[in-house]
Amino acid sequence: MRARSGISILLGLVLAIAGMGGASAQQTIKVAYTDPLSGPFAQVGDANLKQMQYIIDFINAKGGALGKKFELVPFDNKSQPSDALIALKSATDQNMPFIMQCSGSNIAAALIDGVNKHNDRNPDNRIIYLNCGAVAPELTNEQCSFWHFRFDLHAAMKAEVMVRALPKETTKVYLINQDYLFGQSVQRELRTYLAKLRPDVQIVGDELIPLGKIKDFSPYITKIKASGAQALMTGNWGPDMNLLIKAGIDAGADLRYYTFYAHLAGGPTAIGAGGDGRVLSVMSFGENVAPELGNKEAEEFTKGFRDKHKFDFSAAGYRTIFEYLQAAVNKAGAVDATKIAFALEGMTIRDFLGFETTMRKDDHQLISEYFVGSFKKGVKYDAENTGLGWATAATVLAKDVDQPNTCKMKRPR
Amino acid sequence: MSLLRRNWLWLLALVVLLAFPFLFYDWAKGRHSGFALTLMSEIGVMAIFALSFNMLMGQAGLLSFGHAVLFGLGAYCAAHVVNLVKAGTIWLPTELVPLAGGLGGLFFGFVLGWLATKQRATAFAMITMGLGELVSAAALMFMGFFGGEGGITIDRVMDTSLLGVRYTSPWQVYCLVLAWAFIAAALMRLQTQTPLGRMANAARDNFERAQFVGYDPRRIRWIQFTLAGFFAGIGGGLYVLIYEIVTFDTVSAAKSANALLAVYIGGTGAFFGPILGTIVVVLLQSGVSLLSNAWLLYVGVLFIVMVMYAPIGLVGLIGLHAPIWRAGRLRELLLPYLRALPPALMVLLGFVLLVELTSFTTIGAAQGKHFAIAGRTIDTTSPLPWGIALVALGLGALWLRREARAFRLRWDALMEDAKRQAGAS
Amino acid sequence: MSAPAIELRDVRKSFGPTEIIRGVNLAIPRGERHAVIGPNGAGKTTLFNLISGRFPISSGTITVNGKSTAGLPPQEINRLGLSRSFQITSIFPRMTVFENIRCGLLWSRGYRYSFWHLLGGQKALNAEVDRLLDRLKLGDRRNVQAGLLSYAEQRALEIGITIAGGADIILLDEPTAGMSHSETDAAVELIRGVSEGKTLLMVEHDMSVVFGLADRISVLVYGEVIASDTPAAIRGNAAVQEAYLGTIAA
Amino acid sequence: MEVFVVSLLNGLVYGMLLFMLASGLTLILSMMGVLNFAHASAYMLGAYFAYTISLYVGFWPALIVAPVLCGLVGAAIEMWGLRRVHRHGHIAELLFTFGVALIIEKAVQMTWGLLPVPYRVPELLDFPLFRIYGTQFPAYRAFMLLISALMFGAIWLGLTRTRVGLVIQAALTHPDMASALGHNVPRIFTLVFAAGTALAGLAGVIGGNYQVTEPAMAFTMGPIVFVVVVFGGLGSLTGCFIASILMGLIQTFAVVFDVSLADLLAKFGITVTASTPFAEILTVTLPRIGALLPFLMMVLILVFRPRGLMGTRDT
Repeated sequence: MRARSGISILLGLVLAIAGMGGASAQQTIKVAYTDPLSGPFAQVGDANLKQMQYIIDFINAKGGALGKKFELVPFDNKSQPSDALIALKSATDQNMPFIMQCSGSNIAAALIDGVNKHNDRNPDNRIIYLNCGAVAPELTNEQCSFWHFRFDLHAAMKAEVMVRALPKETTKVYLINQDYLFGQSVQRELRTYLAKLRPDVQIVGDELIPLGKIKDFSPYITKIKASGAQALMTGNWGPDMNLLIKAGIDAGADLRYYTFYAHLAGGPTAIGAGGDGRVLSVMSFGENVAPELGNKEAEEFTKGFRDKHKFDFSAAGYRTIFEYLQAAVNKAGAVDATKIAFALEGMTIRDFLGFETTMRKDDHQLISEYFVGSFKKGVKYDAENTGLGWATAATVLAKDVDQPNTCKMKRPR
Repeated sequence: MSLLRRNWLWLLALVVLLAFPFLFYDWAKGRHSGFALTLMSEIGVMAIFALSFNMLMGQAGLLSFGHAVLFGLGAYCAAHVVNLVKAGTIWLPTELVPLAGGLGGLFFGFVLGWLATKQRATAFAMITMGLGELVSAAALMFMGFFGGEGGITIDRVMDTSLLGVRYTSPWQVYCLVLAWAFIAAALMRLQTQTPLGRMANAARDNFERAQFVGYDPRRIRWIQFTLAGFFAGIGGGLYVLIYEIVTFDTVSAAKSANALLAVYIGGTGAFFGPILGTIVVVLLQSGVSLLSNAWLLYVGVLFIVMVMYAPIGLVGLIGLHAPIWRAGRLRELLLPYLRALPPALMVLLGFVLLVELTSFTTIGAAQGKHFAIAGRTIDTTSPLPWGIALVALGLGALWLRREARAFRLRWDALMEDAKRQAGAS
Repeated sequence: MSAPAIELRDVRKSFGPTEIIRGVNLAIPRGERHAVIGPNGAGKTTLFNLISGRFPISSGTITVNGKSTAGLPPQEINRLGLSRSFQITSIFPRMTVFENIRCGLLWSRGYRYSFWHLLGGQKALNAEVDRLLDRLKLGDRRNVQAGLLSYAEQRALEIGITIAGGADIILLDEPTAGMSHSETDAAVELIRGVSEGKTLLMVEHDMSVVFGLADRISVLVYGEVIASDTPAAIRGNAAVQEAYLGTIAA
Repeated sequence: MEVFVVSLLNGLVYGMLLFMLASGLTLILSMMGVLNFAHASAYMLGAYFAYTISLYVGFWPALIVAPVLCGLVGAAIEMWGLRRVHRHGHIAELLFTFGVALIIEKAVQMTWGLLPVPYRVPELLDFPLFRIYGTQFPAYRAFMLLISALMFGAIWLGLTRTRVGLVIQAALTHPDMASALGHNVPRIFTLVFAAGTALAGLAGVIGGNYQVTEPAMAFTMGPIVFVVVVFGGLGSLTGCFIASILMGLIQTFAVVFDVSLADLLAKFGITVTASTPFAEILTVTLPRIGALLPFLMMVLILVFRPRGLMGTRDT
């Protein structure tokens, strides 16, 4: 009797595994999504996944594309390119037309390369790579690919946004960046655009730090203070940014912190109330943008997520990605990667905040408006229950970040 | 003929491995499953890597926390060589690219080995850990050799094949990996039977005694380390061919840890242990991680269970059966095993269910996933699934205890008989 | 006459402030069986450790086969033709008896650090190992893990590893310690056999073994050699009687 | 001058934090030979426990309770896990702690979520203690210094003035002799492991709000602690102390000196340009590799002096 119950449980287990792994109805348009979902960077993938899922539900409620619904299929890449490529293989095995990835330019480079080769070698089973946040400029310049579409401004554009947001009074800045490809390109681009747009600004310090190795940033703060800088500009993310800002606030340094990533999940908590009015972040979207613009529909959309998940909705901009996909699939008339890719090229869409956006044809880089948020008390929607939130300090329109590119696009015949 | 008889296991393995991917063959579309092939290629590469790690840990008693450095540097070397071949600077058949990786590994094994093998035991482990940290940091900082964050990409389709194969499909690459894995494994197996291999064992057991029979234990360690670097480099070279990219994570501590885990789980007692361990580890990481967010937890639990109850590894467990098998009475264990299976599964299921429920309520739910078993969505807020999990875990554990006791009795009796039989013959 | 097999000149050794070996002079000619005796703590094992290179000497000189061992690591002293055993059994416990002996042979047969010879195919070498095993009466334990042997068997294996390489100077540190009478007799026969035509230096507490085997005996007391002579002379030496043998007789 | 003084203070604070973490590991590693990979996990647990406790009863009780909880966790791990594994050798022990570290990390993620938690400095200490050349020195840092100094004193007294302490001291230098002293060795092992874990927990309590309390904090803190212990030398708390302070100061001062090998060569009249061989390595400035110096130093000291700075025996 007992033995039989054991066997039936075993059967259940097998079925469970088969049920999870097996494909459900082919009626959906599958988007493979790969980011770290476990390990030390799990929060990145986790936060994205939540927000993406909400957006997909929203898009599907509006009819999906060609009568089919979008479905997100997550793959854990553990921040490793090899695992991302295994995910790519999995996606192509199941004939998924899209693979999406948001975090890590190393993984993005691997995916672009992998997708190019796969599509060359398997013309009957192609896949499009949607880049939702890997921002190395190379990816849409030297390494640009017909199959790669980037839906976030790249580091050079963000650098320009940051420089444009720098107030007139600020004339002395200090640069700190992480010592790897991304940090080095942020460093380079900040220098370029400071020289171009703000020749009056003097760079009093320029520093590279080893990635994720520094536990105490106080010595840097000492150095920065000694240099007389008024603002610190950094592309740091994760602990390298949190600890840097924390150390600055602790030492009572009179600085403004211009960051790329302070608004992402975990940042506001780590910075805390001490960062009031000091920390600025370059962002594609902030929850207070909609109420500030008086856009009720967008505010409702954002609030819906907050109410549902008790979690900030910093990535509402991803909605634009799926609106592009929806339009492109409808325009292509079939779930076919090649056709969809051609449909996406040069497409323009008015995003949910009401700004014009374009998927540039030459390099497959999205050109959209961008914001600089300031971490402040007294905003409508606060971040991570800190009582402080991101107020829009500057809005940079798409035309202002429309930087030239060096891409030589090769299109399939 | 005797060669065939002696090596039948290798041949059988080869045939099985060649046939295995066809289980996943998509007959409707007429193509192999890229996922399955890549995963199996990964197993092949990691098996070479684990075996080379075992040349240090199992054979020479050297615990390295930086073995991936040799693997990764070999991979970088192979990648640069491929790019040179592609550019027409040098000529090398695609089939021999792993050898280029091996030579790279050999070189760095020699250089880094000079530092690391000055010490043994914990000091050796710590030096390798330091070297691992330094090299992985350097891999991000120096663009010239490491290509920075983006790594070095290659195109394996070089048209320099000796066999006229273009290596466009994963299947062709898989066959190449298989061939190299067999060559490397055979070489490493033979290496254990050479004077150096034996003296590595000797120095592991008693390094002082090795000195007094004329050997310099440090020299033994150094050469062994260099050779292990060679084989790790071969693995790296194959890695490059599979993924066509090599990035800094190939030299990372996590990769080194993987080898350690594979070797320990498989067992150092027998040559094939690390291969077995690799299969388990890769399937856990690449297979289970697709199914569950909590896979790291399962890895952790697996280690603890292995370390506490089966420190001899999987091959050790299998090896325990040898006397009974020789006595020809293995069949009598079948029933006790079958009886223990349901409660064991019950415990497993209860545990997995519990972990998944917890993980789901705390993390997964917000990601918009549905917790589904056999297509039916389970409501994680209702007490029913939690109750089932707890009951399964509790009852299963009690039941397993009982069966384990019965099993133990049967096992001891059989062992006793087997011993007597062996003594009599 | 060629140089002595082992020659110690004013050898001293200190551990911290304590001087354990205090100016030992000793010359052992080729082919001699020489025993070192002395009370516990006299420094006999330390002396062995100095000669075999396990510890560096503080001052003085040691020559082995006419060459100074100053600064040489143990393996190089071994390669001069000197091999030693240990008081506390020192074998390769996780390897088989056969492999233990073979490890003792490899260097002297010129295999060095080879990773291109397959040992299975070295017929002559393996036959030599088997011959030695038979001589050690370990032939039927050939494939047993050395760590599982009985104590007496492990001692025999220890001697086997020591002599396997064919060194012409053999140092044995208390080879019969902890053995029963019958085991001791067997060990003495073994030692007598394997040291035929070689130089033997041994530390031993069992006086019957010492007087049965040694051609000459040195008495070490508090780090100094107080006498070095034939067994008969040592037996009659008053100073030795007083310092050492007397206490045993009493 | 002002940079020097401020850097010195910061280096001290960081060094003392390292010491709190490393002292426990020194005890465990020297005495039990266990390369405890879960040590940094205890640091993380300490921070999270303190966060939760401080939500309900405030920071001050947490300062006591959280380390005690960590110690209990440590004792449990030792009694029901490590002790069984001990006879299988050091690699088994190491893997066991590795498994424990994985489980703790996942458990923390499942309990407190993936994001950092707002574990803050208590208000009582949230003010600048003094200003030095215009830079504030937060009172909390002084408090950290105080706690770690107190802890150092307590350990030192415990080891030199109590019976158990003397036995532990003896066992530190001669671990194989511990059983010969006629003491209940398993109990002492449990005690040492629990105490070491509690110390790491204490470090977590005061370090968690100084840094950021998040699930990856164990992962990032892990290696450096090993470096300190090995560099200081096995069996020597003093060595561990010196190594901690040294590592703290080195990392702090490395930031200050903006020099590279190329600058050094320039002094000898050799100019490094982009075409010079190894130009990439030669032009790396000290601040860029400051955080890697501890690893470099560890490798070098182990190669040339395997007992570490003040160790009583080889590592």
